[in-house]
Amino acid sequence: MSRFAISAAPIDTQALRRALESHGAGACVTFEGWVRDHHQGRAVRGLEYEAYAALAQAEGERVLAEACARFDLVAAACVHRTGTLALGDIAVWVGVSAGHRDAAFSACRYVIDEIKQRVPIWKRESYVDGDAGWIHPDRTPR
Amino acid sequence: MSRFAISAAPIDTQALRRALESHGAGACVTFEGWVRDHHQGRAVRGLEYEAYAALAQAEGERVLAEACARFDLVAAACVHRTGTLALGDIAVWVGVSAGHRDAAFSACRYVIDEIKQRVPIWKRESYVDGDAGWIHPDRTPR
Amino acid sequence: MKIDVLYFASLRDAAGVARERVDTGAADLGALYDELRARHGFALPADRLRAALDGEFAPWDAPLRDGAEVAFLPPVSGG
Amino acid sequence: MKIDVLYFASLRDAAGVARERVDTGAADLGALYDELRARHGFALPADRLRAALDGEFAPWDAPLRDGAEVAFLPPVSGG
Repeated sequence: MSRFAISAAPIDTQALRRALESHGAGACVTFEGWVRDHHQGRAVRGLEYEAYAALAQAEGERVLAEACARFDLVAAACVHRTGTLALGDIAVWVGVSAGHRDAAFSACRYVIDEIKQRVPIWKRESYVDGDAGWIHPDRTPR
Repeated sequence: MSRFAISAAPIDTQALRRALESHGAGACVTFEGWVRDHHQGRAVRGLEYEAYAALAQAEGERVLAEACARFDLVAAACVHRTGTLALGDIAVWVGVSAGHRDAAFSACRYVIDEIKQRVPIWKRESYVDGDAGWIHPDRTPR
Repeated sequence: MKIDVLYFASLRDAAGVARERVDTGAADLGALYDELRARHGFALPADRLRAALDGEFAPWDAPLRDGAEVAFLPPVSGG
Repeated sequence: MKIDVLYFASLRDAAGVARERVDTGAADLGALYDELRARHGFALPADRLRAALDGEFAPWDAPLRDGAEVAFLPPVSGG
């Protein structure tokens, strides 16, 4: 079982976590990305996320399918927010369950790393000084 | 902030997770150990955990303090159950928050690995076939 | 031929629209981006972008056809 | 001297009690375990255990004193 979603509403982590449950699973690892009050030395006031929804959905599903193929998982899920977020809000949630913790940790890390590299979602940071801008990390596209 | 506890009651993961929150944190990783329906090929019916409470508390606190010293964390917590557990119950919960995900993943993994190696807590498995026994893994004590 | 072009993030801000229909003779995605970059003054060179054609990632030399939907994707920053 | 000894998990099952007060002349934790292992028939050799003295881990050659609390800890299996 794997599920990816883009959500304009706050992420219901409890419901997502329950969907990972199975009596065959002994380990559950979750990752939450939170809106932090600073980025590269600047004081952040809030964020906005925009997605190319159709392609983000397809690419997010591919990432989860890859995780299920590479690691011995019971279930995996990921939800990414769009829209306006305040400090402390959950921007992204990843959860996996597995028989053993090695697979659970590795898969959870794999999913968030790939999501951040590949899924067409963009962050616009608003700073306390009134400035704002889209974040386009300077790395070679893959 | 770090907190370790031994609990005879079910673990309130939501309250523990909220206690990790901080506007300075951008990443939160949690690990849950669940009671699995099989172990080394045998069908498991349920578990019982027993702790040497005073020493488990001291050793658990040491593990969390080590994690805070080794990794750049905002907060860390761990709770381990004692008593009788059913399939699917949470046996142990570890949660950490940090500025960045590298530290959060590494610290969460460190805590659960050390807890399992060092903290004086013992598991007694009950099997579907009616047998039961204490689990004493055959590894060199450290 | 007519191509629907989607813009996101800083490209959307620079183009002033999230979507536009362009009439072009560009042979492939790369040529179309060059044309639109000149028109809108996009700061990002093609080698920092990925391109998508009809909802899937596509190489820069993918040929265009009338009615296609194209997106130029700045470096992503989700998560 | 009198020593309070705590037993856990399989050692508790074998001893039949969770705690007992023993009167011993054992010089250190190792000698005390040997004595109690012979009495109760513990299956686990000392090299698979850790010992604790007054609530903290202690080496096998730690000396005993009257009134001490000692625990012999089988390989742990929490998590």
